[in-house]
Amino acid sequence: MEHTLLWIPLFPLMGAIFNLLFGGLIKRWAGPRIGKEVAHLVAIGAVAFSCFFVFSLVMQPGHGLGFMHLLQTGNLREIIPGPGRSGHRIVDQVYPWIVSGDTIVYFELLLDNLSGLMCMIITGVGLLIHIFSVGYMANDEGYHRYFAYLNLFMASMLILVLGKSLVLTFVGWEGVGLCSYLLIGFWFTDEAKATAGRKAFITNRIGDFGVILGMLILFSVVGSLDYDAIRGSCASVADTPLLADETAIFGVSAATAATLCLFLGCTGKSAQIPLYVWLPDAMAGPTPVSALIHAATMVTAGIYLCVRLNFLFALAPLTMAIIALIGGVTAFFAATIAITQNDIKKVLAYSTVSQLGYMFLAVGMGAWTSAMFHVMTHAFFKACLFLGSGAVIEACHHNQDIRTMGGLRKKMPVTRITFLLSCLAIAGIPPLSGFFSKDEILLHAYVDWSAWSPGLNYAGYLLGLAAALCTAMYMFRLYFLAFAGSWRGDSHTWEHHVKEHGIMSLPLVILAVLATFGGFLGYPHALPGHDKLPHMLDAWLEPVTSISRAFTGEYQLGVRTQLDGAPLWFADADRHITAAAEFTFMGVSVAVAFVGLGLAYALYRNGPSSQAASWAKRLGLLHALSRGKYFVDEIYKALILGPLYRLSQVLWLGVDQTIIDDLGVRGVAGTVSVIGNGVRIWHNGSLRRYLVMLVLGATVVLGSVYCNPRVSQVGPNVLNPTDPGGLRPQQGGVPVDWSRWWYRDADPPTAKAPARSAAQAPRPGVQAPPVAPAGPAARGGVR
Amino acid sequence: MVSLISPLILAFALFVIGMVGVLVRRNVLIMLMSVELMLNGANVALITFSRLWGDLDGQVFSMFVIAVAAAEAAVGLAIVVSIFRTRASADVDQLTTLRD
Amino acid sequence: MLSMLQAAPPPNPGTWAGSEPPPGVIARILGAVWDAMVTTTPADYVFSAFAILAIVAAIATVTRKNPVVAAVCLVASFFCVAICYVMLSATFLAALQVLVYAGAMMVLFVFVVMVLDVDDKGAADQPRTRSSRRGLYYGFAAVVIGILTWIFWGTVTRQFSTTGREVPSDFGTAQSVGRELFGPALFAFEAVSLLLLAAVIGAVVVARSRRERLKEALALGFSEDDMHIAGLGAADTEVARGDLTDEQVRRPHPAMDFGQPSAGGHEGGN
Amino acid sequence: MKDGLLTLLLVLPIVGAVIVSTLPQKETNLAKGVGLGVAILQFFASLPLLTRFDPKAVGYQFEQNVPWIEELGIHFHVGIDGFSLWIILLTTLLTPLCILVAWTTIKTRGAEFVAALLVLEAGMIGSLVSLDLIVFFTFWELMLVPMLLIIGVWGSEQRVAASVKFFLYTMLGSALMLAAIIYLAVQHYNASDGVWTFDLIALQEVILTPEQQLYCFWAFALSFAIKVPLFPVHTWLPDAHTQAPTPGSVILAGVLLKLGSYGLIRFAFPLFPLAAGEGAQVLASLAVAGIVYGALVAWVQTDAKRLVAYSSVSHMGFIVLGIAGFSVQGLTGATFQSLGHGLTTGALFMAIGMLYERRHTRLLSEFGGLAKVMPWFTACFMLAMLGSVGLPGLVGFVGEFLILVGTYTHGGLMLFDVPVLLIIAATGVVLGAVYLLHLFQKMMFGKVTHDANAALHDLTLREALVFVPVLVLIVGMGLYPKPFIERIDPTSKAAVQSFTHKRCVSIVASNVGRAVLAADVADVESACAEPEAVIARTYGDQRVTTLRKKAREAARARAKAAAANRADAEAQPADAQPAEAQPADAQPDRGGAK
Repeated sequence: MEHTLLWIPLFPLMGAIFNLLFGGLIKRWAGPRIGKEVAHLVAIGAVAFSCFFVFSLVMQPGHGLGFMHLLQTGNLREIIPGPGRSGHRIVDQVYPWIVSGDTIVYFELLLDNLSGLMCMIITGVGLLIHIFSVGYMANDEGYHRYFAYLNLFMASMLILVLGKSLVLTFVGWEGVGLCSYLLIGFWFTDEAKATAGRKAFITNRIGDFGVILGMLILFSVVGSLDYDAIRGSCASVADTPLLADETAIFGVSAATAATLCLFLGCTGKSAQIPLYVWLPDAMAGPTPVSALIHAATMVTAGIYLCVRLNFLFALAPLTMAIIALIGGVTAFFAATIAITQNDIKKVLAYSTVSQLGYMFLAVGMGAWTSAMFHVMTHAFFKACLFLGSGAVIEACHHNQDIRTMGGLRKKMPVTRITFLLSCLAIAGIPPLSGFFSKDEILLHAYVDWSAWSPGLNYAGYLLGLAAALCTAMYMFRLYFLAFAGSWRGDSHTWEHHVKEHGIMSLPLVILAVLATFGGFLGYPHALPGHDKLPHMLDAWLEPVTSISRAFTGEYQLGVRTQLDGAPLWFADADRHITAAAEFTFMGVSVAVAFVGLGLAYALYRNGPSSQAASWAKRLGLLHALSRGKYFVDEIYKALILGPLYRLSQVLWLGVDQTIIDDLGVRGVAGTVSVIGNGVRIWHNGSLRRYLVMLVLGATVVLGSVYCNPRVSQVGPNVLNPTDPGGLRPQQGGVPVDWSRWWYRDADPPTAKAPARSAAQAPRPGVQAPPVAPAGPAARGGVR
Repeated sequence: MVSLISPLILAFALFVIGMVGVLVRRNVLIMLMSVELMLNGANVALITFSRLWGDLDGQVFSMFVIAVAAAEAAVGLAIVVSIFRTRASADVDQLTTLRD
Repeated sequence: MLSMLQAAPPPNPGTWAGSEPPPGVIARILGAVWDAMVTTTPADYVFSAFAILAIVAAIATVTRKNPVVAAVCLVASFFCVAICYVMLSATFLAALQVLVYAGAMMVLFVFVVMVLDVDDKGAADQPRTRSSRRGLYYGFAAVVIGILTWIFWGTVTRQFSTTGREVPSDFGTAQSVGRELFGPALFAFEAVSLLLLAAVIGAVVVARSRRERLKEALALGFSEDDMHIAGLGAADTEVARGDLTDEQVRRPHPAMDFGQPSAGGHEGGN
Repeated sequence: MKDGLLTLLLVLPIVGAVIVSTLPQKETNLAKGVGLGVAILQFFASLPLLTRFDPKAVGYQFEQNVPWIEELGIHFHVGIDGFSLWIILLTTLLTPLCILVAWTTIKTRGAEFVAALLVLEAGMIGSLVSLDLIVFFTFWELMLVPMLLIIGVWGSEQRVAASVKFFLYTMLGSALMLAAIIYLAVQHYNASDGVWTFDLIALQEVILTPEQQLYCFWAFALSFAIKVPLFPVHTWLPDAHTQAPTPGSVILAGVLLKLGSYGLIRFAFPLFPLAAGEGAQVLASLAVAGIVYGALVAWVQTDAKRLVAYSSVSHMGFIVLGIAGFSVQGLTGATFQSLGHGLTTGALFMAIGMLYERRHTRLLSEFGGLAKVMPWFTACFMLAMLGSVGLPGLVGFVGEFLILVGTYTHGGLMLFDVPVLLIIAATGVVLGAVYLLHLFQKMMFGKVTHDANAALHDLTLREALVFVPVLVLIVGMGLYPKPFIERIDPTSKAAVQSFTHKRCVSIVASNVGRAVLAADVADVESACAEPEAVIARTYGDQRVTTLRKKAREAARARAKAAAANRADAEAQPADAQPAEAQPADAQPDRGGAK
């Protein structure tokens, strides 16, 4: 096929269009059952196709990225593309999209290691979630519309990831925002859900505002938004235009300005501190949607963008510091909120925000690979958790309050096991994937160069640890309240409704397996058997992040050293982390995880206990704050939305109605009628008054004509022979040039000598920046 | 050969007197007569300049002025007569029906 | 008369070259008057006399209370002006003046005055304009006349030579004016004839008697309002409308309708 | 035939109007049918404009120059180029759709309505094609009369007040413009000592003094600002829209507003370049204020049509910002955005009109939960709304992107502190989503509050027929805008070049003290060889990013050179790479800047 990559996003798009246009018609003609069959077959088929296509491209030996070679030869070290070997990439230029002046934007797709990894996650997890949705949405009448939106989301996400230029990524970016709006507000008849959808879209839009500004800055400096062009201009730190002082904006270098704007977009999309408010409300959508969009794929778009432009972000130490700080704070802040939530999906939502905070902490520290590693593992266990909660909610007849659940382990064994495994993974218990990725992030948080000072390292590390503690705590609180103890809900649901659906369990199992063994993709150096199982992900992403790692001096990444280059306690001479250091860090994080688990076990092992209630009372204020989500929504509404609404009211009623309409338009009409009335009094019918007016008028006209010297001063003055006659307006004896009445100088301008002929040279002052051309006009223009 | 300054003075005087007559007097007939005077003033000036430049056009034109004056007097008097029918007084101030 | 004014060679301003002081403006005016008196010919005297006579007559027509006296004075004024025309060698026009103005129009005026038996009693009841307004009106009059004299004087002192050009002997006679009239000004002549025709018809139509207008109105089927507008309203409705005072209705002025006997004693048919 | 086409496009609707108005009064359907036929004929007659339009050619095409009033040098000179081509096609597309919509909306006096619409179409096309100022002014005024009738006769409650306000607002502006046109012609008469002409191309040669340019420019700009509705003079638009019948609103929003921005590009800026350079900052500030103001005020509206009207104020602000920057991308983006806005806002008005037809009310509180009742209608409405919000992949985004890019990178010659303008303009993107989603949610989502809403029928065939072409274009132009842009781009490139050159000539000739022809200005070539530099020197450096642009290009060149030699250092024997895959490190030339 001529266009190799175009088919990946195109198939889900076509699936979406088919379902949207014909889903309803088929349902009406062929009855609901067949309608459902056709809808989900088309949807799942499309996603399955693009998933198969992605894996085949990634795995093909020569053509692909050498993954298949791995399975055949079994020897990992030899075939993984080493640092020297340039990574494979497939570029598919479909057609020139916007070509105007020197702006050229192609609809161009790129599959390289990074986007390959992301595509695999998206299509893989997406496929599983599509399958899960068949069960979850079985009796929903908007079935075909749901699958259409899900396919549209897959298409937009794939365009976002495969896009070769920032503009294409932005297309996917907004497409994904639209789909999350549609899916969150899927059951739009409920006002709250529709408002949640709108809130998500607008918050994302605020983020997009940042992305647009970032794109503009990059475009003006680099000349094109193509990733290769940006990479080319960032290649050498010494003479990159991004850091040149001519291109500085508001005092910061262009790179910093652009990355700050882009990061604003990432906070919007990946729900970080300022703009995370939409994610908890996004739980209003169906649970598979939350699993797919708000756990696995969309929210990681921010991290993908940062890693994709790692060379740009590396050039902006200020932004890296801000990212790390915000990441760490978000991780801890969201984790504290999650502890006291009672809605199963809210807990998982805040857990997602917290885990994303981890990823941004890694990005902030320049540890691109560990960020992507955590993206992957998080996708697995968070998707599994969400789908598990979906199964639980379906079982508890759409009741999401964990206080009314309990004891589900008896009736839902598969869900329980998968849920337990995912909880262990996210808590960071050793053999599972969460431990490897989170530990690596914490390690890099402490070990790597940070943009400001070691202080940021310590802060990042401590915040990460605290968040890890809270994570373990709330996850197992959730697990025990839901599965352990006895059923606290009404008995009727318990007897009839609580059971497991076969089709829903299959994806759960697969995801649980992935969550368990996913960690071995990033096997740490310190552990035994490292030679047989190298840190594959590191090697895999090496070509993408090679440039930023090569930076030296102020933009140095990687393990930090003393000022004079001497290694610190955790590193050896050639800046590799010693095995001992790694073990200590692992030990600390495992200990923290078990402490969290123990706490949860103590308090909630068989349902809500009195100690939990007493602790809650003792930490009264903290508990209330956390339960109320620190009232961030209320603060936003009071500080931003309220005043903005009042301002608009004032603008409309005040400026538009009164100032412009009443004073301006009606005012002018009013004055005209007043003048009209004034004149009307004169005509009182008396003939003689008219005659007098007539005569007066005639004489005034005659007199004014006579004032004209050309009429009166003709011929010699009989009385005063010395009077020369002729035209001579006198003022101080010098003729006045009345044609320039707008003069600004004190005395009126004298008529210049006959205007200098055009032939003369332009004004001498043209060379030096002269006063702008004489006259108020030019001077009026502010210089 | 009379010098031509005094006829101009005569014309000016006649004109001014006629104008004052029209403005001041309230009797319609007197006003009509004053208009005649003004026209006569104009005629004198015309003839003076005709004589000054030796060009007969002045006189031809003044003849037309006389014709027009006649027509105007005729119609004026007709109106006065018809007004008299209703108002029984020649006071021009009462004639305000066309006011609004 | 003004030639003397132009004759004196102007010494350059500011320096007093000549023996006696440079003549001031007033000195120059007096000089001119003296010069005029010295050089005037008998014809000037005659002309001035008749001019003054015409002006006096004009003032008389304007100031007399009784229109008849005014009409007669106007006729006198026209005669004097006719004589002035003769002095200005416009003999045909002098004849025309006498014939048309004095003869025809003034006769018409006197005729109308007599027939309508106009008297200025009506004007009496109108209050004289209040003194505050009179001041304003005099001010207006002063301004207007001031501007006119300023213009007159400005032109006269500037552009005027005293004597006319040499003219052929038959200048201004009926023959030359006639040739001029029926030559280039033929079209104007025809237009004026049309104008006169229109004026005549207009006069006749406007001055129709009440009875004829009433007959015509009824023929056309005027409504009550149309009758009022045409001034033919029946007595009672006019009073109702407040247009005529009942006194006027009871004692119609003789001219109200020619058909009735005039109040002033002589039978109708005025 | 090629050059007679424009005159045909003008004559056809007027003939149609005459035919329609002569038809017997009773059969309105017959009149509407004939009207529709003429409009569709007009559309097909305008297609050769597109097929035979040569994108490469610079200057005017389909030109026709017939002397009209010889003494005053007024010629019936018509011609089109990239700027006016697409707006004409939009007009000929929207008019038949409006007549189709009017089929049921207009009950009384249908024949006159169709006649008025056709005359309006002739007026609009006339203004777009005319290259002679007096001919332009005639059509400019001709346009007002039918619009006045459409709003005044077939509008809703306070229609007369709204139509009078609309008429007087525009008349005020155009009166000043007429004065400026005549002044310009007189200056040309003096400068070329004795040649009367009102031809646009000839008048562009006249270089007025700075003061003259200032007054004339602001006379033109005020007239076009009122038409565009720029921020302070926009209050006629919401009234006109709320009171106008649906087809009236569609045409008003679709085309009439674009004539304001078209006028700025065609007349105001090229004729008075020096004053345009200095006035651009004021226009841009007003435009940006208008974007935010329109968006905020739209958010609090209770009447759907008034909300969309204020959204037009906001979108047109964007277009004027693109023009004020007067960069190649800016102009192309502005023209493209005016097309997009015409389609999206036209579709929105059609939708609201259909609801008005069903429920005879426009208040948002009256609607709710329509998505369940009218799914297809909701889908069309959402697509139009997303296009209007500027979702990438639809028509709104391309225009906005080009305007923002053009103004930021090349706006320096005209505007100063461009980043601040851009930041405020970009908030328009966010606010746009706020008020349109507010509208969408209030009407479509939530439960069916009013029982009357429950019984509403979904799109009829006729309504669907009206929506289809507009929605296809909204999506098509968003995905593949190349054919549209490649016909606009050469024209805007030429426009920018000639504008900069003339601005430099104006600066050089500014001390002459009187209007002079461009040819007579001494040594123009040497002084204006490098127009940007001259402008930069005159207005001082901080206003101009040109010098900075030079520095950026130098830095880019250095970076490219460094990358090139680094690539050679790294180049080992490239391992087996499939032919069509792009070699990783070879610096893709098209990526880098020029």
